Amino acid sequence: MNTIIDYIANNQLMIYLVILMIFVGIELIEKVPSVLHTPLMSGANAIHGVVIIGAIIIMGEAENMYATILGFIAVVLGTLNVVGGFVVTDRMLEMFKKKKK
Amino acid sequence: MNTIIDYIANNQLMIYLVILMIFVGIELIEKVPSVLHTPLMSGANAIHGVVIIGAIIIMGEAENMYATILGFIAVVLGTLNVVGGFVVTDRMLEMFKKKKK
Amino acid sequence: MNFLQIIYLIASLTFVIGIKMLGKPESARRGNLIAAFGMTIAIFGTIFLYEGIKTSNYIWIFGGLIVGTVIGTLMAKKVKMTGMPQMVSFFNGMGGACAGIISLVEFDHILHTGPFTDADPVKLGIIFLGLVIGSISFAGSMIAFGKLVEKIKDKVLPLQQVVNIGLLLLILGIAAAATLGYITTPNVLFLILALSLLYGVLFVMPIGGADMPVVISLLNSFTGVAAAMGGFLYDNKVMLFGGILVGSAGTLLTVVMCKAMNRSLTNVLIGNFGGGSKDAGEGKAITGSIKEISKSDAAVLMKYSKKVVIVPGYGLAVAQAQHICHELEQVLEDEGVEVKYAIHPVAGRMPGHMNVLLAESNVSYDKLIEMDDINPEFKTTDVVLIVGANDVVNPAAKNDPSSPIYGMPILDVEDAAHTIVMKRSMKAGYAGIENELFFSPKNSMLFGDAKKTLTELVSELKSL
Amino acid sequence: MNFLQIIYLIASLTFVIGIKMLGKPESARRGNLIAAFGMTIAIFGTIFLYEGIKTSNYIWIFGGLIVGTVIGTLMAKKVKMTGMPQMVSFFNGMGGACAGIISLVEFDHILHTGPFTDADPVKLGIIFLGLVIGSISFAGSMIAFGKLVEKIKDKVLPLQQVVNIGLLLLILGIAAAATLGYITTPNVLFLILALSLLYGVLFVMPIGGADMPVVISLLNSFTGVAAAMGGFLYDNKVMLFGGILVGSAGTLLTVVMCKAMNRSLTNVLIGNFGGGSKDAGEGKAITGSIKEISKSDAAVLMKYSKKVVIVPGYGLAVAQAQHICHELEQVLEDEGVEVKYAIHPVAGRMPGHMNVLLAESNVSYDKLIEMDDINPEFKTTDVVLIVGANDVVNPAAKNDPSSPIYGMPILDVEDAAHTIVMKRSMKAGYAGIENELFFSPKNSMLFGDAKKTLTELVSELKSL
Amino acid sequence: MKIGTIKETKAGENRVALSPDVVKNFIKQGFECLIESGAGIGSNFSDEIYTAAGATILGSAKDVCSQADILVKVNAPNTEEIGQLKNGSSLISFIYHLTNPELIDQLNAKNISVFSMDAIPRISRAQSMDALSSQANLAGYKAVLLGAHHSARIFPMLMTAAGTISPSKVLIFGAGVAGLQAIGTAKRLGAVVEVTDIRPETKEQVESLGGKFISFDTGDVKIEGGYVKEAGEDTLKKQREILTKHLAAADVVITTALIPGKKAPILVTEEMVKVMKLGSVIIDMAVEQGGNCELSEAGKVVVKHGVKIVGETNLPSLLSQNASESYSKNIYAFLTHLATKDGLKYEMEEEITKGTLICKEGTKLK
Amino acid sequence: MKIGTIKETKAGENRVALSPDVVKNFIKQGFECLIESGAGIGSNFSDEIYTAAGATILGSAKDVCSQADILVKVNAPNTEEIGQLKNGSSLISFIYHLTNPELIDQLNAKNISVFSMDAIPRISRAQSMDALSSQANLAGYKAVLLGAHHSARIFPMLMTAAGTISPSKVLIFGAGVAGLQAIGTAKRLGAVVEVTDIRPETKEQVESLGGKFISFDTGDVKIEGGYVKEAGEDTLKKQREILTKHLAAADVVITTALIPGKKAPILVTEEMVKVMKLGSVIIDMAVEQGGNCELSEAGKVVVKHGVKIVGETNLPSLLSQNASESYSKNIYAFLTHLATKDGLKYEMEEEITKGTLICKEGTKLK
Ligand SMILES: NC(=O)c1ccc[n+]([C@@H]2O[C@H](COP(=O)([O-])OP(=O)(O)OC[C@H]3O[C@@H](n4cnc5c(N)ncnc54)[C@H](OP(=O)(O)O)[C@@H]3O)[C@@H](O)[C@H]2O)c1
Ligand SMILES: NC(=O)c1ccc[n+]([C@@H]2O[C@H](COP(=O)([O-])OP(=O)(O)OC[C@H]3O[C@@H](n4cnc5c(N)ncnc54)[C@H](OP(=O)(O)O)[C@@H]3O)[C@@H](O)[C@H]2O)c1
Ligand SMILES: NC(=O)c1ccc[n+]([C@@H]2O[C@H](COP(=O)([O-])OP(=O)(O)OC[C@H]3O[C@@H](n4cnc5c(N)ncnc54)[C@H](O)[C@@H]3O)[C@@H](O)[C@H]2O)c1
Ligand SMILES: NC(=O)c1ccc[n+]([C@@H]2O[C@H](COP(=O)([O-])OP(=O)(O)OC[C@H]3O[C@@H](n4cnc5c(N)ncnc54)[C@H](O)[C@@H]3O)[C@@H](O)[C@H]2O)c1
Repeated sequence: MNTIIDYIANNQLMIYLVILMIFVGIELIEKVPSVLHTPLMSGANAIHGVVIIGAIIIMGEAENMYATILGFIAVVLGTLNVVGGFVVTDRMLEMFKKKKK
Repeated sequence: MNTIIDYIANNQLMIYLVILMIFVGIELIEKVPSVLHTPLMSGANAIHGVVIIGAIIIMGEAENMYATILGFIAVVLGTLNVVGGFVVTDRMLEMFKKKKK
Repeated sequence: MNFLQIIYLIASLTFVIGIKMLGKPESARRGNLIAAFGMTIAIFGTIFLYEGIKTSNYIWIFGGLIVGTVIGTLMAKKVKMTGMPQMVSFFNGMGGACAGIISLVEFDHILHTGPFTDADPVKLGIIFLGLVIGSISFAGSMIAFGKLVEKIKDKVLPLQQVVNIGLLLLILGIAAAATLGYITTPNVLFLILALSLLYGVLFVMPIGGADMPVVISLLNSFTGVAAAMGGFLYDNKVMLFGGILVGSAGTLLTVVMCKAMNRSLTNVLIGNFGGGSKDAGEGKAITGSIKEISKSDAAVLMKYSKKVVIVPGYGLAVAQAQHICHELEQVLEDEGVEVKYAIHPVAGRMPGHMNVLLAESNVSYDKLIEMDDINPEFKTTDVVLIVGANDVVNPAAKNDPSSPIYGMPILDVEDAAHTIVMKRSMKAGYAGIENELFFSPKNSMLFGDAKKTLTELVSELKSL
Repeated sequence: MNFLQIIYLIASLTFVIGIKMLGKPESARRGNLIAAFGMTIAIFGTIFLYEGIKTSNYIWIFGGLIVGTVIGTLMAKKVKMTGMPQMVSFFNGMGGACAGIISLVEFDHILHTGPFTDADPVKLGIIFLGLVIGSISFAGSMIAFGKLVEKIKDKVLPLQQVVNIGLLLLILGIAAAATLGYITTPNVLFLILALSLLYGVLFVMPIGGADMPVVISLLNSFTGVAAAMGGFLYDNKVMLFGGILVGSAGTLLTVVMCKAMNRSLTNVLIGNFGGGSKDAGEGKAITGSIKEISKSDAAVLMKYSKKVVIVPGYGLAVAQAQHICHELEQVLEDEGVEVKYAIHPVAGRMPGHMNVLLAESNVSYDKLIEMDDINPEFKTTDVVLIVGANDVVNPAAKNDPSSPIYGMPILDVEDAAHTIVMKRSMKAGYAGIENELFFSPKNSMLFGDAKKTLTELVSELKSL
Repeated sequence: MKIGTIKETKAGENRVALSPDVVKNFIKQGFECLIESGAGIGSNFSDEIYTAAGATILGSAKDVCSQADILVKVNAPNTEEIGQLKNGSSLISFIYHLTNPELIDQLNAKNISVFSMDAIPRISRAQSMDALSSQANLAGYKAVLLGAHHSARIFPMLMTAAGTISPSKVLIFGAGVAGLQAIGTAKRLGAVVEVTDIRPETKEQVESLGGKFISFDTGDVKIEGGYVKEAGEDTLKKQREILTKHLAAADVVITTALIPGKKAPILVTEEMVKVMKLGSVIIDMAVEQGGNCELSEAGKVVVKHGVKIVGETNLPSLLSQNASESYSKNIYAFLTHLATKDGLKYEMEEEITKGTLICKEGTKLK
Repeated sequence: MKIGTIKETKAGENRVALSPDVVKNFIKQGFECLIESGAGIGSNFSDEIYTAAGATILGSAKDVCSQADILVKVNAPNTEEIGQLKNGSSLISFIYHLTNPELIDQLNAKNISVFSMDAIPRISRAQSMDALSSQANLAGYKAVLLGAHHSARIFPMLMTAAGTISPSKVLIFGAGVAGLQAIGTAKRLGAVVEVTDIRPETKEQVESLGGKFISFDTGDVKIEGGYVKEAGEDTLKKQREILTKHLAAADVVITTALIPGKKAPILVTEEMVKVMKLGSVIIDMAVEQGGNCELSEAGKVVVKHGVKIVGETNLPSLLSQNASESYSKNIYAFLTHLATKDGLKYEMEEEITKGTLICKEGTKLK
């Protein structure tokens, strides 16, 4: 129990941050028209492609074959996620291009 | 310039936190019906009464007369802010008590 | 201590949740209570768990708490509904003063450890900032309070804006200089205090009474920032959190409030000084002062009423707003509000004009009540919504023998608790005469084309 | 390095702002671009500023980036509009795999420094969690992808739910044991990997094809959490931020999507397995599969149309929805959409039923178009909104000589790009026969009472 | 005080000046009400209903006239009736004193105080007494129904299996009280309504009822007290030109244009009738004052150039029950304004009294 | 092929079986159209309009009858007209063959193929030929207008300075085609509408038009092909009881209840008329089949017990122009369904042909 409390207290800022982020995430999605659900999902999908940064780091730090190969794959996959994600989202959103009034 | 960057980098978490809080604050207020503006203002007013905590701290730590007197005044004023704030808000919100349907 | 951090975490969350809930009529009250709960645990947590609080000082702490609670509760309970804004302003000022005092004491602490110029400039800066903001907030709030209780009149000095801006720059300059060690006398603190108080007074002094709520909201967010300074000072998360939250939410709220009044913040702060009355139309000279109401306020007012009477007039016909008017009626009825139409015998431009109109939109005949039958009912009516009618609710018909409509029977809408007049301007109706109802304290104006306004009102009602 | 932190801060903000803007039709596209910009600076910032990146590895990094970019762009550009969901699923799986691989490599790093049981258990736990979540997300997404391209059929094992939950507990148990040092063989990593992949497969396998978007959204938020694990691992704020944001926003989005489909998340995940068709009414046996549309989708579809034709029928009269129908027409016209009514000669229950109705609500006569005149126009119509009509749009009148309405001329609504049928159920109309229009791929059903539904549709349109 | 009314003798008149409801009100105020037997039958008020309301039913007009302190009527009394009136009593009815000078002389001879209901000033507080408005209102409704009745086409658009029936076009001249009610009624029935008036401010009013206003330049029109005082021949000519093409499309035309005390302006000439469609209908509401249509004949339906021209002179009488109810309420409001329990108060400076009092105890005032 | 029509000879009939628009369409299809001079005048179709549409105007009915391959009419021909018909030609009109057996014999004698427009089956694809519906629809509208015309009260509620006029109450018996249109029209005019029918499914339909449905137990009602086949005396009695109080409040009553081929059911007895208000109006749309009201008289307006009972037998004819247009469109749809360029195709198994063909070339089929 105490360790948990200590852990929480020591990582307070992080916890505040995580809680606030969750809060922001939720707050952002409330009241989104459902026609935007799919693009939003797709956009969010692209954003979690930020995992590519991890891939770049392991790739960049790679010293052995194992890490190099896996790192390379990870970079490719991560890029796929990021690039594909944003492009697909953009294409979905084309339908909103026509603006009237 | 560099010092600023360093400062930012060193207090990253804090900055994230502050930015997120501002974000949350803004996000929360958007689209509030204007009849709630006054109660909301009043509620927010009560919440910044959290400054009482500072008053309690200086009061608690007070060692000399100056600090004691000022501390005491601060506690009273802070309490006024908190208690008065919440009570007034509650009274304002009485009009929404009647719930139908 | 660690446990205290968790309490603070929880308290911080209750603030966010509380403010969120305050944004919806049905949850607002609970939101307030939740935030109050968080505040309570934060306070008692601090008293009992904060390291450094001397038990010998408990007496002072609890004494202060009790004194503050008793006075605060009494004041808050006694104030009349109409006096709420000044009460908020007052309490806000207390918070500002509290923040200022904290800075004073902390500066004193620093002085005890040596010349303040040796201290951490960040800490020093924070202390000065807290003092400046807290003092401005205090002084400004007090002036706002004075204005609202009508003890203080609006006053504009020559070159007011220039003076204000200059003073503010001066204060900040002194504070910066002291922080960076260019000023060494500790008395600089009192100079800053005095100038800040002065600035607070000058800042609020020229602003019109009707704009006070906006100013209070702004001062409110100032106090929030001042509290956040305390949070930085003590590395106290809950103060930081609460303060910044109020600072940001309060600032946006101020902007939103301005928007709801159809003005810009600069407009409130700089332009349009002076009296509260507003010339909304190109009509005749207006003597009294009128009050505008926003659509969402009107919507909430009606939604939480028991009985609403709609008075249709020629403007309803001109706007061809009969269908949306019927829709409004239905939305209100769905909310459990009793809705009736008060039909004046000569509303419109032909006998039975309103009947033709409302029947077209399928309003049931039972809801159309003749003048003689509805007049006694106004006393028990919460809101009368007057849609494009004018002469038929003009009290001049009863009070002013010189009026061309003197002697014409009218709808006694003034007997109701509130009246809302929906029309495009302050222009007169058929008889070409002014309507003193518009200036009645119970009345609010909702300017705009009847159809458009009703449509928006219905949307507001549905989104509540 | 510090500069990188600022880049990360900016990138994090672009993610929040991007998601916020994605929530509104008019800003969605810009929002996506903003987030993409943030991502770009985060990536290049990392490459050039992150300490530890060996320039010798740049070739691999840029190689990977180029390969990924080319493939990703091609795939994303080539996919048809209807294939979007599977594309998202595919990319999501890639992200999951990436997260999994990071865990694999990091575990390997740990092994290089000694037995993994000596490592920081928090770090170890994070690595395992990243692996588990990433793998589930990868495997699940691939299955979802397979289902959407119809290569994989829905399959429910006996005791599917029990097996799933058991497997999940087993995985978590093993991971926990390894973290706390009760398991010492490094191969445990591969066990976890294998079991997680299996779980991902089993998790998605039984879920109906129509529910895939919800599942993808859920897997999407999983990947977000997996990315956040990476953030913890490297104490990398932008990964953390992006990951958690997607994790929380994605979870809520999943819930909201379920709500929009009028179902609960558990219902999607556990109940209601099987085919995509839905028996929405107590009508006759349904053979094909129908598609429902939410009010907000319908609203957006119409708002962004050039031309909408409303086909009123008997149900409009029963619901007495003529006034709100007129309102819908006006709201759309205000948006610049051309709106017409297609009046079938025998719509309703008496000759001219629709005329009586629509004239009552003041619909202009010019907007009422006879069947013969409107039929050629359907080809250029974006959306046909069929309100409480049934027989008059039943293609059986043209195609099915055995039908009692065979030979009756009908409105050729199928020529339009989309049709939306608004009625309360799948029940038949006057002629008592089924309507194959409802099962057309171009058609969506909007179930509910016409008046209520139209009212909500108008609200949606106004709030867009 | 005794208020009496008798059966109207004018041909085609079904109205009566006191309705049972109003009788009840008068009695509550302390008046006595005398009704000639059968006076209300044309308005569906039987003697029994009157008796139940508290009225005294008398056998003949003479009985009523000789006893009543105030005789209320719809139309001005004829010579015989005047003869029966109690000397020095009061009379309230439509008089149209300008066009009936010898009537006034007869009444003066009997020392009758005469109030004319057609002279109620159009001021706000007199609206409840404004019988011209109340009757014109009903007439406007009835005119549309008569138009629909005489037309071989229905008013609304109907799209049916047997093809689409296009809506009838109704063209209304004059957007006064009658004209506006006609717009409302014709719109209700589903017609496409076009309206013209020489008072430009009526445009907004017409549109407030969903009608389409046909504007034209109305340079030389003089308006006084809400009424058109005079319209120059120029304006009328311009109007005719513009309206010819609208007439050609119209199925029903309703003319309501009156200039008080003058011959009604000719708005539809024979030439214009000729352009109209076979079977179209003109309801000339101004026929008694000479008609807005050149070809209309008072009291008759004539077909000229294939157009039915209806010259009904007494439209309110066709809605006798409602018309009587409204008229008696006007009378009631007027009398309660004028009367004290002891008699009428003649405040000669008061606008309503001043406007309506034609003769006072033998003196002709106007 | 030559299609001809002649002026209707039945008293009070203003309709004509071919409108100029339909003539145009027939001619486009390759038919020839023969019209008796003046045949369309009752419907506002002059000979010139027909000529412009491409028809051949012939001087007399005889000329048309002797030349036409197909004679279309509204009402069944009289003996004289049958005598003029070309031997072996076809006739299309309302026949009511069950009630007119000797007519059929005469036609058979001349080898005429007879299609009866009143026998169009009520199936979806025949809706455009359904003349009973198209005419009943117009009749429903006209019945309301007649009711309003004969009433001394206006339909809508009006709140005016001269008091409030309460809305008229309209009570409608039968929510068939005519009844529904009557509801719509009466609602439009602002009346409060109550409706009763013995088919319970009509409740929803009535409400879909804003009417208030009066329900009662309809145990022994038999329905066939959309029509009421029979209603037991029990039901009718129950109905009368329940409706008496509604009748007492009604200002206008419209009865539309018909049972095909039978005498119309009595819905309003003399007793019930007695409870009605002075001046109220009954429009008996079933008067030709004996009437739904005991006191109604075909072709007359009678006042009984203070109630005006209108026995108009041919309501569509009062809207002759629209009625003729609709009827001719029905005829057109029917003929294009039956005819090839060389003659009529007699597909005896086809439902519409089977239903309408009464005699074929001298053989009586029904
Ligand atoms: N009923 C009759 O028989 C009859 C006949 C003749 C005269 N009158 C006279 O007409 C008057 C009737 O009284 P009333 O109260 O119905 O009408 P009113 O006194 O003429 O007032 C109508 C008001 O509606 C407002 N309005 C006009 N268009 C509007 C729109 N589109 N949206 C919102 N508001 C609009 C106008 O103010 P804004 O311009 O500021 O919007 C105006 O002040 C009486 O004086 C009566 O004596 C009646
Ligand atoms: N016009 C005439 O003269 C006439 C006369 C007699 C018969 N008919 C026949 O009537 C039919 C007319 O076709 P139609 O397409 O207008 O009507 P329909 O085929 O009868 O279809 C009406 C549809 O409206 C829906 N509905 C009923 N109440 C509703 C409500 N409150 N909200 C939303 N939907 C509602 C019903 O579906 P749910 O129950 O699922 O909601 C029903 O399927 C034709 O078959 C025609 O032959 C016409
Ligand atoms: N006290 C009141 O508030 C009150 C009551 C009733 C009427 N009024 C007013 O009195 C006025 C007239 O009412 P009314 O119905 O008795 O009018 P009316 O019968 O005198 O005339 C009918 C209409 O015909 C129009 N007209 C005259 N000549 C015309 C021409 N050549 N072409 C076209 N139109 C022509 C007039 O402008 C008028 O609108 C209106 O302003 C009305 O609002 C006021
Ligand atoms: N093909 C089609 O789609 C089509 C076309 C027209 C009519 N119809 C149907 O045919 C039916 C009858 O139409 P109609 O107008 O010619 O009817 P109708 O003239 O035969 O009868 C009128 C109404 O009177 C009612 N009625 C009979 N006895 C009654 C009684 N004792 N009390 C009260 N009401 C009584 C009947 O139920 C019917 O509704 C309806 O179902 C109608 O929808 C169908």
